[in-house]
Amino acid sequence: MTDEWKPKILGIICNWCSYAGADLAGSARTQYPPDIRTIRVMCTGRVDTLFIMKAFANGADGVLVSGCHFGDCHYLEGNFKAAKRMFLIKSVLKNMGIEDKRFRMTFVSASEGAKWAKVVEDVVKTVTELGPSPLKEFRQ
Amino acid sequence: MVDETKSQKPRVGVYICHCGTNIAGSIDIKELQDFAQTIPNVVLADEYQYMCSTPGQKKIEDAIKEHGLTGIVVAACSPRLHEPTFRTASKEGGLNPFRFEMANIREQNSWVHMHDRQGATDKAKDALKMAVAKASLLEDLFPKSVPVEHSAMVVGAGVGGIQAALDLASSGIKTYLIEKAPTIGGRMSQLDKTFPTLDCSQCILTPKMVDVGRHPNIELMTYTEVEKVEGYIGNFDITLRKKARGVLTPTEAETRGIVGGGCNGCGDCEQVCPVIKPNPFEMGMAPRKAIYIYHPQVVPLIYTVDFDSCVKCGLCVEACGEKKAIDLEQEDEFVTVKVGTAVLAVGYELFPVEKKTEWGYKRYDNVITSLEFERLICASGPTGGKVIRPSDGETPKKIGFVLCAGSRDNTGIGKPYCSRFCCMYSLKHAHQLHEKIPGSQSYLFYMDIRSFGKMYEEFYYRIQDEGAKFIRGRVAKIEEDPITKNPHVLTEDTLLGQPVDIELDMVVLASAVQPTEETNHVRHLFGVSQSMDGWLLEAHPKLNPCGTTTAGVFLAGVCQGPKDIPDTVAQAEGAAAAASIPIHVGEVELEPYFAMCIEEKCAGCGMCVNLCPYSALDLVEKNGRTVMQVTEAKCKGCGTCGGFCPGGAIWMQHFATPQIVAQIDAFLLGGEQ
Amino acid sequence: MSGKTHQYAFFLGCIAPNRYPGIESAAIKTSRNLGIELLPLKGASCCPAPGAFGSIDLKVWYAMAARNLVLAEQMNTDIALICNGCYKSIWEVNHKLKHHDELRDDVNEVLKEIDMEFKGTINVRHLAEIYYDEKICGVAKLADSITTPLKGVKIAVHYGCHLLKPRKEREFEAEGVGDTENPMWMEELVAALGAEPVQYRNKMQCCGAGGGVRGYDIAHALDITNEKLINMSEVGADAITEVCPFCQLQFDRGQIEIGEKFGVEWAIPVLHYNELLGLAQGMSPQDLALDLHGISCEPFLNKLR
Amino acid sequence: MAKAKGYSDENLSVRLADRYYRTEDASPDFLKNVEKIGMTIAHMCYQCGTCTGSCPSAPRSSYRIRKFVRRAVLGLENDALTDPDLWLCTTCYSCTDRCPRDIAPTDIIMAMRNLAFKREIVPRNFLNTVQFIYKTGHGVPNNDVNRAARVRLGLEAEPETTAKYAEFIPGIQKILDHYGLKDKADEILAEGQ
Ligand SMILES: Cc1cc2nc3c(=O)[nH]c(=O)nc-3n(C[C@H](O)[C@H](O)[C@H](O)COP(=O)(O)OP(=O)(O)OC[C@H]3O[C@@H](n4cnc5c(N)ncnc54)[C@H](O)[C@@H]3O)c2cc1C
Ligand SMILES: Cc1cc2nc3c(=O)[nH]c(=O)nc-3n(C[C@H](O)[C@H](O)[C@H](O)COP(=O)(O)OP(=O)(O)OC[C@H]3O[C@@H](n4cnc5c(N)ncnc54)[C@H](O)[C@@H]3O)c2cc1C
Ligand code: SF4
Ligand code: SF4
Ligand code: SF4
Ligand code: SF4
Ligand code: SF4
Ligand code: SF4
Ligand code: SF4
Ligand code: SF4
Repeated sequence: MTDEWKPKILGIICNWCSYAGADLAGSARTQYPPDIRTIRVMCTGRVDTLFIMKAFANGADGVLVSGCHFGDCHYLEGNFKAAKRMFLIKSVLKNMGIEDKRFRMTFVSASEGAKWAKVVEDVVKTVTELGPSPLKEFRQ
Repeated sequence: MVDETKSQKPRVGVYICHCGTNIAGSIDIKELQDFAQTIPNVVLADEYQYMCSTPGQKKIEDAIKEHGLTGIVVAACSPRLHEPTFRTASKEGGLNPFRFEMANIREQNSWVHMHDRQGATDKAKDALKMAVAKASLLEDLFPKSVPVEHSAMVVGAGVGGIQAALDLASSGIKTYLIEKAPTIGGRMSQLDKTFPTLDCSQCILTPKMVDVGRHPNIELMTYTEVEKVEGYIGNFDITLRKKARGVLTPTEAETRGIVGGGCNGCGDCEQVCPVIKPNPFEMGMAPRKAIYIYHPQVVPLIYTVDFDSCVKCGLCVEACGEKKAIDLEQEDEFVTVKVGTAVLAVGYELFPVEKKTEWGYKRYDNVITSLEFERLICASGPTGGKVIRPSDGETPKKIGFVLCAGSRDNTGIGKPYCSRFCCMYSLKHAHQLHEKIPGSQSYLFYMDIRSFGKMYEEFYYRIQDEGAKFIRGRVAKIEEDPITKNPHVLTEDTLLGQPVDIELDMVVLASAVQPTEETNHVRHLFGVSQSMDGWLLEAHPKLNPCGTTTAGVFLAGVCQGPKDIPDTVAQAEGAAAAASIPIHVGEVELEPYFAMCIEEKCAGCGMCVNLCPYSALDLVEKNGRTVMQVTEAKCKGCGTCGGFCPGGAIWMQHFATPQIVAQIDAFLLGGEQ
Repeated sequence: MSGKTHQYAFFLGCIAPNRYPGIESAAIKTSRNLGIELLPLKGASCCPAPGAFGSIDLKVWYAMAARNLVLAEQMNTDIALICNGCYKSIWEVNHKLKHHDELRDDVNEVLKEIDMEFKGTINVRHLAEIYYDEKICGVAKLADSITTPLKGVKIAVHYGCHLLKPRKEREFEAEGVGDTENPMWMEELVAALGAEPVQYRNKMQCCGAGGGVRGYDIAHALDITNEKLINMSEVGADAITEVCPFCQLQFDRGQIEIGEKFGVEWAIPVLHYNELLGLAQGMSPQDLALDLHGISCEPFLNKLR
Repeated sequence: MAKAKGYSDENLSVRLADRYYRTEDASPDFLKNVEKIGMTIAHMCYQCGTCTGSCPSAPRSSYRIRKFVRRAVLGLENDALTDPDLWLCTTCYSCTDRCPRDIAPTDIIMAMRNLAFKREIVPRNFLNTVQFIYKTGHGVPNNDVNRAARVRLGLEAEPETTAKYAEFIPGIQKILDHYGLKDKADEILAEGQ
């Protein structure tokens, strides 16, 4: 623990696009940092703001929600509805004293393996630069 | 749902797969296994070389009985690959298959962190913890079987769609073949001959077109487009727009009480129509009237009025006379049909190669595209098969073929992919030229000749032997001699290392191909994804090339990616077979990921009702309270309602809030309990 | 928009002021007639020559161009210029420094030594492109300013390389300027003067002078020029027009040099677009110092009368 | 590395010199340096020849831009930098405009010229320009005929540049000196005498 701090990042990703994209990054052996743990849901529409709050409350340093591009949702517009909801999260996070950059929603399709790798790289970079979540220190 | 295993303390069995060195090469399996033993609820942690192999699966089956397991976790590849395999194994072992959970430590771990063993192992540990947490809370679920409508739809009637429809229909399935153009046949009907055998394209296609026309199980609907798609595998409700073609078929005429009438294709109307427009089938090189057919062999042989250009003079109506086939006031009609599965075969179009301005297409008269060349050399084409120079009608003797015209191009203007059939048809064009015009000379400007099919390299050999000249260099530019209108092709012969300036009579651009404009619209209707380059995305490039991620929807032909006729037909047969399976089985199991209302918690606010994209939810009165109710048959399990309900009153089966929260907790609190 | 004057810092470069001063004079006067004020950019230097300096050390090229840009930043005025070489240096360096932080930091470290800093606050435009821009001038307004139409002459347009190419790096505010294979907007500008623009083979080929080749291997450079002259004469051009004094030098002096070196005689007058515009707006050949041209403009002027 | 033959007949040694390309011939950083200075992706070249086919210099010389790109990819630094053809590019950017792989061959040439200059390989005319600019701020300085003409046109004899405002010249000299350009130019020119 002492040597190098590694961020704890939770990813909630949809089965049809981002999870498939992440799998594709795997088949293509596109390398990216390992600091993300993913939960698969069928659609980003399933993502309850509670999950994100819970993650931060539990000490996550960052959360990524990723789904299909608009217009590409397997369930027509679950991603759109999720995005509207996720938009609200940002201000709530600010009120909780968490930099809103710790939370991101992205759109990665099943054919965008390289993009997935890039997204994770980006998120890890952003969160690493921000350092440990202020909430985590507060908890301790 | 009385469930005896529910009250029991969870007993989870964990299996870690090496996948040879795919996983074991980057993740410390031993460390992971030791760790697994320490996770709460885990009663057994095993590892094996190849979990998906028969002995691997057997391990699971045996352990379930032996250890009274209530949940299984396999840490291996992606659930998108082997979840079905292990669900079956769990079932074989006597456990409800939905008590299985997979931890993806290959695609999303060992393969993407190949050089960070510790990072990968740590990540795998968390993935295991999370999967065990979820498995501990999983419940028995029972998939619903739904009957499958004994009919299918094929969208697009090029050679791909035609083949798929014939196969489906011949296996006894009622098949709707939908074509937006007035005739079937697609691109293949525009071709003169086909490589490598040089069969006449029409000769081999026409019998199939005729078969389609008279197959008792095929309902052919030309000049028709898909308007709306509802439902799911087994039960699609598809609304079609039958565009007003202004001309009645004999059957349509009969329903209107016109006995013995309707269009018989006599063409009298065409003679009198005063409006002249370019014929798209002839790539605009020949005229057609406002009432027209593409070419004499159309199926069905019914004329069509182009209402965009028709001036409603009524001359055609007069000419048609007693047949009373023409109805200038006809309007679009909508019909809805029910089908079990669908095959998309919507084909392709040429990349607008004029965008590559250095080659001067549309600026220089004697620079044409390959499809224009097909029409020019075709005996039934606008010149009766006489190849002529557009600038002066002379017979060209020296013709250049520019390969990769817009393909393999990363500038953002062209297409990054290889269009796959242009090498071969350019070889064919060279042959046709030599055959048709004695003393003619072809020049093929190429980067690589991709002749990878059966008898293709042999064809290349043959064309070389016939005297075609191959110049290995991508064409830098084409210049027109302002006086003779002769195009000069400038490139480097890279094998000689010398710039070349070759004066020709005519140049044919082997233009790249691209998805048609409407492909995007169609794929949205059917919920099909696209690849990076816009082609429709198959479920798996190798193991499921005809399927899509939408159950019951399949792909055939170039709409999935450039391919020639043999490959198109092969894929069409594959798609037809795949599409017929659920129909012949007669029922499909739907994944039981439905929403359920926890009535005690539901406030009856109704917010979820509007969110559901499939109108699966309603508010109902129950015991004096207003609560939400799910129609399971309509619910597709997206979870949008569950993600939103302010009161947490929606239970999303298999993705329930406690299950997801348990995963989050396992990741973030796991070590600290 | 009309009536409003647009002000630009006028970047002169080397060849126009020091070899063809008529271009400078004409640019100022003709632009004024179009509501465009060209203000002196005091202390500007060579752009510096992209071929020569870019070849030796791109870093020096960035820094020297940046110094010129900062002079205009200090005036808080966009730059207008009349030379494609200058455009390449001044526009491209401005663009690169605006988009690459690392490059900008490098350059600013040098500029600090002379108390300057590149901020990236201004834009750079070629005067010809400004003329074509409907938002500022446009072909119609240009045509309105003509008093003595250049009737009865065929003019071959040489676009030059560095204004338009490389296409993927250029961005123009005026619409319809960007095509590099068969642009027609300068022909429109020429037609607006009453002259007839002619199309010739390989129109977009380089004049041959760039990249230091004129100095390194004059015969090589002239051989390229000669090919262009053949193509232009094939369609009966009475004059050549361009928007780059360096191209002008290559075509104008080049014809004499071709005569000397290859024994091939040419006499096609070469006029910068601003010189043509000057004539069409009623300036006399003396006002334009056309007598300084290597190839006599007399036959062309005679044809006009 | 080419294997030395060491035949007693020097002429035969030269005529029969080992002409294999071996991986040892590759200069390890050449490609990297070229790509960095040129800000382009030489290694993506698939040798299609579009660049040479576009090049106005190719049809009148042995200059092949495609070959230089190849040399970058293979690390043939010496071959590239000592080839006099390197200086025949007019920087017309036709190749860059058309390269289907979105490479900028022109900038590869510019980068190679920069690297050649580091080795003091550079044609004299380039250095003369440096000297003029160091002195006057202009690559093509004013002269008396021109001054007279300017006055005739109603312009000032000296344009509004460093020609008129000499106080700006020291700043320019500082920039050039920062890179040691003037000294290096003088030195190379002196050596060439
Ligand atoms: C110049 C040229 C020469 C060729 N030569 C050969 C050759 O010699 N040998 C060979 O093997 N291959 C050749 N090919 C390739 C061949 O054309 C294709 O492999 C084949 O046509 C693919 O058939 P398809 O059914 O997938 O698509 P298409 O032929 O494009 O058929 C698609 C059909 O779907 C219809 N459609 C599109 N959208 C909709 C919609 N929204 N609703 C309803 N209908 C729709 C279209 O109207 C069309 O009828 C050549 C191609 C070109 C361009
Ligand atoms: C070195 C190499 C690398 C490759 N890499 C790739 C790749 O990366 N991607 C890719 O897509 N493709 C790849 N391929 C191609 C791939 O191997 C084939 O496309 C694929 O294996 C073909 O499968 P098949 O079922 O047709 O034939 P096979 O795999 O040959 O299967 C035929 C089976 O039939 C059995 N059999 C034969 N005769 C009889 C008989 N008389 N009675 C009963 N059984 C019989 C054989 O024992 C065998 O099990 C590669 C091929 C090679 C050689
Ligand atoms: S289960 Fe998956 S990871 Fe394991 S051997 Fe099979 S494919 Fe490989
Ligand atoms: S005249 Fe009538 S029957 Fe004959 S082709 Fe025309 S519409 Fe058909
Ligand atoms: S009514 Fe229309 S289709 Fe019929 S003849 Fe007139 S223009 Fe042609
Ligand atoms: S098939 Fe041949 S011509 Fe067509 S894109 Fe591929 S390589 Fe180029
Ligand atoms: S949103 Fe929740 S509380 Fe409101 S009706 Fe739906 S299930 Fe009931
Ligand atoms: S999960 Fe909810 S929103 Fe999604 S389909 Fe089912 S009922 Fe509708
Ligand atoms: S044009 Fe581009 S890809 Fe082709 S040879 Fe030249 S540099 Fe390579
Ligand atoms: S930029 Fe140079 S290499 Fe490229 S085409 Fe022009 S002269 Fe040739």
